[in-house]
Amino acid sequence: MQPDDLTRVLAPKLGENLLGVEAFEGMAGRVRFRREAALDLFRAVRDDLSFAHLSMVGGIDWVDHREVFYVAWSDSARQYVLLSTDVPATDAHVETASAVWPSANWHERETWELVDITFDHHPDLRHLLTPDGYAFHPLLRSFKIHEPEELEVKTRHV
Amino acid sequence: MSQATLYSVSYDLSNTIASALGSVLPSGARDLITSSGVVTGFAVVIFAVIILAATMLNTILLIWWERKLLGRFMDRRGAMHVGFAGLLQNFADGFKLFRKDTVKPREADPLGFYFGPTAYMITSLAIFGILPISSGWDTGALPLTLLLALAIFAFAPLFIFVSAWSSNNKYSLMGGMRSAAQMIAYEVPLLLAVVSVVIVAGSFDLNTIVYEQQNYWFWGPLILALIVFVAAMLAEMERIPFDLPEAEAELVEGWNTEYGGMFFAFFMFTDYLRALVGSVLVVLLFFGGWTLPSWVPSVATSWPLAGIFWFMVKTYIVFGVFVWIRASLPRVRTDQLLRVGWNRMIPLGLVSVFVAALLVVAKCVWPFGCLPTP
Amino acid sequence: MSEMWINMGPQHPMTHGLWNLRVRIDGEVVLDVDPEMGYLHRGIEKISEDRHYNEVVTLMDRTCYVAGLAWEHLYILASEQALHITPPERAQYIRMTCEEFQRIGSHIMWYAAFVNDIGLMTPFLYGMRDRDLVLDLFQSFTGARMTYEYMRVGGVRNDLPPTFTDQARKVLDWLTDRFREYDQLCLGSSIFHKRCDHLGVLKANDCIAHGVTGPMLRSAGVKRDLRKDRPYARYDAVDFDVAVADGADVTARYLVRMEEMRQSIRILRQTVDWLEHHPGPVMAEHLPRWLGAPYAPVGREGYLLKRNYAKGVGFSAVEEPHGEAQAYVVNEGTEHPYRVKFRSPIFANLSAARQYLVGYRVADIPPIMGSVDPCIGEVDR
Amino acid sequence: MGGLTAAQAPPAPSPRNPTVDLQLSNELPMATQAAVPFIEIEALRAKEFIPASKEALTSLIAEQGQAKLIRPMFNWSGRNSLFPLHWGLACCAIEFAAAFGARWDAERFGVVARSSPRQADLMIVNGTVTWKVAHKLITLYEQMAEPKWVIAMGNCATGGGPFRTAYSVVPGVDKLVPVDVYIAGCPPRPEALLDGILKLEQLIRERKE
Repeated sequence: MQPDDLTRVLAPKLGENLLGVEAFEGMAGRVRFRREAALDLFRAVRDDLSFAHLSMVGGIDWVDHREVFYVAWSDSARQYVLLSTDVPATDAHVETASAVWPSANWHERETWELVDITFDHHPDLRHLLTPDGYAFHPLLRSFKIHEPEELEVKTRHV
Repeated sequence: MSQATLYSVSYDLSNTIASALGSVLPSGARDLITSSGVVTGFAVVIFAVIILAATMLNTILLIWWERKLLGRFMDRRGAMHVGFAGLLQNFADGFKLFRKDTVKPREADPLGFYFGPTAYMITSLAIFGILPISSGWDTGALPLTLLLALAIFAFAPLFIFVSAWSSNNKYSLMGGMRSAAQMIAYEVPLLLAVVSVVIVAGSFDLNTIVYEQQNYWFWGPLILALIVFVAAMLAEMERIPFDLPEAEAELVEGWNTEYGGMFFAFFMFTDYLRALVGSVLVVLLFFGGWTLPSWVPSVATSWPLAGIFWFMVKTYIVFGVFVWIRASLPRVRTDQLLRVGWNRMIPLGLVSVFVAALLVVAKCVWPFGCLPTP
Repeated sequence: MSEMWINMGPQHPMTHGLWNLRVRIDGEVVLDVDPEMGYLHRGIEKISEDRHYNEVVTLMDRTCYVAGLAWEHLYILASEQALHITPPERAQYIRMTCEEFQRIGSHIMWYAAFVNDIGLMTPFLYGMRDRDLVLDLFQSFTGARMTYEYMRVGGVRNDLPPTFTDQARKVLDWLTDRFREYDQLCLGSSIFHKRCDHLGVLKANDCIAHGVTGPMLRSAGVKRDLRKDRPYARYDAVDFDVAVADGADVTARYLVRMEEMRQSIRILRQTVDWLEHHPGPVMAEHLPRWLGAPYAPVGREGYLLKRNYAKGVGFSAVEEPHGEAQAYVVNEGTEHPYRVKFRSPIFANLSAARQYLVGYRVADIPPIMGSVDPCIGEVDR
Repeated sequence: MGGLTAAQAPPAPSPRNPTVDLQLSNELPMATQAAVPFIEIEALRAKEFIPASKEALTSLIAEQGQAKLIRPMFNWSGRNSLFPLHWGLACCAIEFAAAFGARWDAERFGVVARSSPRQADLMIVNGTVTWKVAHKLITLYEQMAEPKWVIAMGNCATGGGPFRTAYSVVPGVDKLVPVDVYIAGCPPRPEALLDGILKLEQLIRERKE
C-alpha cells in the first residue's frame, strides 16, 4: 500500500480535514489530519483500509504545539500506517480513539498524564503510570531533568 | 528374656528414681514416693516425655530429609552450611522463629489467633501417644488405637479454620475455607481405605493389624486401598498436588499468611508432624509396620531396637515418595480436587472395601499367601 | 461469602513484577479485575531526552530485563532510521543471533515462572539452570549476564569471540534435549491439562481489538510474526516457521512458546553458520565520531559541539519475545533524541486483562497471568 | 471514602517527590488508598503474652551472666536462618531468582524466600524503588516482625542507579527504610547477592544483640 492509495480512500471521506499523506520509510505512509475529523479518520482507516490493529498512541511536545500520533497495522497489507495530528498547546485535546480501537484505552491514559493531551469522551481517563493526583506532565519540554535533592537517610533506631 | 517395651523402660526408670528418692526421705514420705500409684504415674510422665522428644526430633529430621531430597530432585543440594550437611539448619530456623516477634493484626481476634495454632499442634502431637512404633513400644492399653488416631487427626480443619478466620485476612480466610472443604471431603475416602484394612485384619488395634501382615503385607492385595489412602492422605497433609490451602501462587501463604514467629513455627512443625503421621500410618497399615518379610535373614532383626530401626527406614522411604510426588506434580484446583474426592475416591474406596471382604472370605490369595489363623 | 475486592500485588507471588491486580471476587469466582500499573515507572522516555543516542541503550536493557538485547535491537533500528545510518551485514547477523538467543532466554524464564504458578516446583529450577547457559554465552561477548549495553548505532560494540560458534552449537544441542524434558514435565501430566486447557481464552477478534500481540495472538490462530511479515535485520534470509496454535488458551500459549524456542534454535543454527564463514566489520564506517566510538563511553562534556546533520524520524517494530514492540525516535539534529516513544507489547496485553480473567476462578489467575508473561519493566518503562 | 481533609493535605508538591513526607511510623499517609481498609500493626512480643516464660527467660539470661548461652544461641540461629521476603521489583529480581536456582542455590545457607512479610526476616530490595511504591515498601517493612534486616541490592536500591535523575525514582531505598547491607552492581551477580547475605550474617555475629 502506497501513500497514493491512502489518499485515494481518505480524501473523499475527510475532505479538507486531510492535510496530506507523506511517504514514510517502512510504513504505508504518514497521514496528517485535522483533529476535528479524528473519528471519521479512525473509522475510515479501520474499516475501509483494514488497519484493524492499533499499536501505539503517543504525544510529542513541540513547545508551541503538541502532536498526537497513532500507529496502526493492517493484517491484509502487512504494513503500518502513521496518523498524526497537531493540537495547540493551550487547548490540547482530541477525540478518543478507544471507541474505534479498544486498545487505545491505556495508551491514551498514558499520553494524557505524561504529555498533557486530553482525550474527549475517553471512558476511563485516570492516572496509569504516575500516582493519583500527580500534578505534573513529565514529558513536556518545560519539565526539566535534574539531580535529586538530598534526603535524610534513615537509620535503625536502637 | 522378656522384650523391653517403652512402658517397662519408663517404669524401671521411675522405680529407680523413686527408690533413690525414698532412701533419703523420712519414712512417711518414703512410703508415699515408693507406692505403686506414684511410681506408675511418674512412669507415665517419663513415657510421655520420651515420646514427645522422639517425635519432635523425628519431625525436625523429616524436614531436613525433605529439604535435602527436594534439593536433589531439583538438581541442587539443599541446606548445607549449618551443621554437617545442614542437619542443624532446622534447629536454627526453630530457634530463630521462637525468638522473633509475633505480630498480631489489630483487627485479629486474639483468642482464636493464638488458640488455633496451639491446639493444632497439641492435637497432632497427641496422636503419637498411641501409635506403636515397634512391638511393645506403645501404650498398649487401647484396642481401638487406629480409630482414635484418625479421630484426633480429623480435628485439624477446625483449628485451621479458627485461626484463618481470626487472622482477619482475606487470603487467610480463603485458605481456611479451602482447607476445611478439602479435609472434610477427603476424610471419607481415607476412612474407606482404612476400613478395607480393618476388615482384612479384623481389628482396629494397630498391633493386631501389623501382626496380621506376617505372611504378606497388605499393599499387594489392597493396592486400591493404598492408592486411595495415599491420595487422601496427601490431601489431609496439604501437600502438592493438593496444597491448595497454602497455594503460594494465588493465596500468598494461605491460612498462615498473618502468622509469624512462634505461631508460624507451630504451623510449619505441625504440617510435618501430620506428614509423619501419614507416613507412619501408611507403613503400619500397608507395609507391615516394624516387621520384615520372612525371607529376610534373621540377622537383620535379631539385634535390639531393630524393629524401630526398620520402622523408621520404611517411614522415611514412604515420606520420600511423598516428596517425590511434590517435586513432580502441579497443583490442582479446588473444584477439581473436590470433584476427584467425591466422584473418584469414594467409589474406589467402596470397591476396595469389597475387595477386602473377598479377601477375608477367600483366606488365601495367590501369589500372596494366607492370612494367619488366629 | 459476599463479594469483595482483593489486592493481588504489589507484593504477591503471582505478579512476577511490581504491579497490582485488583480483583473483585464472589467466593472463588472472579467478577471484575482492574490492573494498577506504574509502580515501576522510571521515566525512561524522559531521561532518554537527556542522553546521547548510544547512552539510551543502557536504559533499554533495563526496560525489559529479561529481553534486554531485543529491546536494544528495537531502539537501535529506530535510531538508525532517524539518523540515516546503515549497519554492516555482519552486525545485522550478530543482532539477529542476539535476539534469538534472548528469545530463548526470555521464554525459559517465562517457563520457569509459569510452571511455578501452577505448583510445579522442579521445572523452575531446571529452567533457571538452562537459562544460565544462554546467559553465559552472552557473557562471553558482552561481559554481562543481563544488562549488556552491546548494540550501538551503526553496528555492535565488539565482534564475537572466536570460540563463540562452537559454544553456541553446544548450547543449542543441550537445549534441544532439555525442551523435550520440559514438555514431558508439563504436557505429560494430566493435571497440567486439567489446570490449563480452556483457561484464559482470548479469541482472535478480541486480541486484535485490544491490541494483543505476540504468543497470545498466535495462540489464537493468527499467523502474525513481524520477522516474517515485516522482516527487519536479515530475517528475510533465514528459514523458519511461525508458531501458531488454535486453542487461544493457556495450553495454546505454552505450545506456541515452546515451538518458538525450537524455531529460534533453527534460526540460530543458520545464523551461527553464517557468522562462522563471513568475517567482516561490525561497525558502520564514516559515523560521527561520538557515534562511531566502539566502546562509546562518551561523556556529556567533551562532545557537546553542535553538529549539523540531517533531521529525521525513525520507527521500528521488532518481534520481541513478548510480542510486537515498537519504537518511535525523533531526531532534531542534536546528540540527544528529541523524543523517544516505546510501545510495549505487554502494556497492551495487560490492558486486555478484563477480557481473559473475568469468569474464571481465583486459582486460575496465576496460570493465566503466567501465560501472559508480564515483564513490568517494559510496561511501566 | 475518606479522602483528604485539610489537616491531612500534603504540603506543596514537588515534581520529584509528589507524595507527602514519608515517615517510619504506624500512621502511614495512606492518602491514595483511603478506601482500602488498612490493618494497623500492633507488635506483641512473644514474652508479653506468656508472662511466665518472659520471667523465666529474663532470669535465665540474668543468671547466665549476660548471655553465655541463650544469646549466642539466638544469634547463631538468627544469622543462619534468614528468610528473605519474596518480591521482585525490577531487574535484580531476576538475579535474585537466579540465586535460588540450581547453580547458586541460596538455600544452602538456609535462605528460603517467604511470601508473607510476617514470616520474613530480611527484605531484599531488588530493583528500582519509585515514589509510587514507597508507601507499599514501608508498609511491608513495618509488617515484618523484629528482628529484621534490609539489603539494598543493586545500584538502583542503593542510590537510584541509572535512573537517579528520573522524576519518579527514589534515590536510594535508605531514604525510606534503614539499610544494613548495600550490594553494588547493575544488577549484582547472584554471587554478589550471596556475598551480601554472608556479610549480613557477619554483621549479625558482630552486633551480638
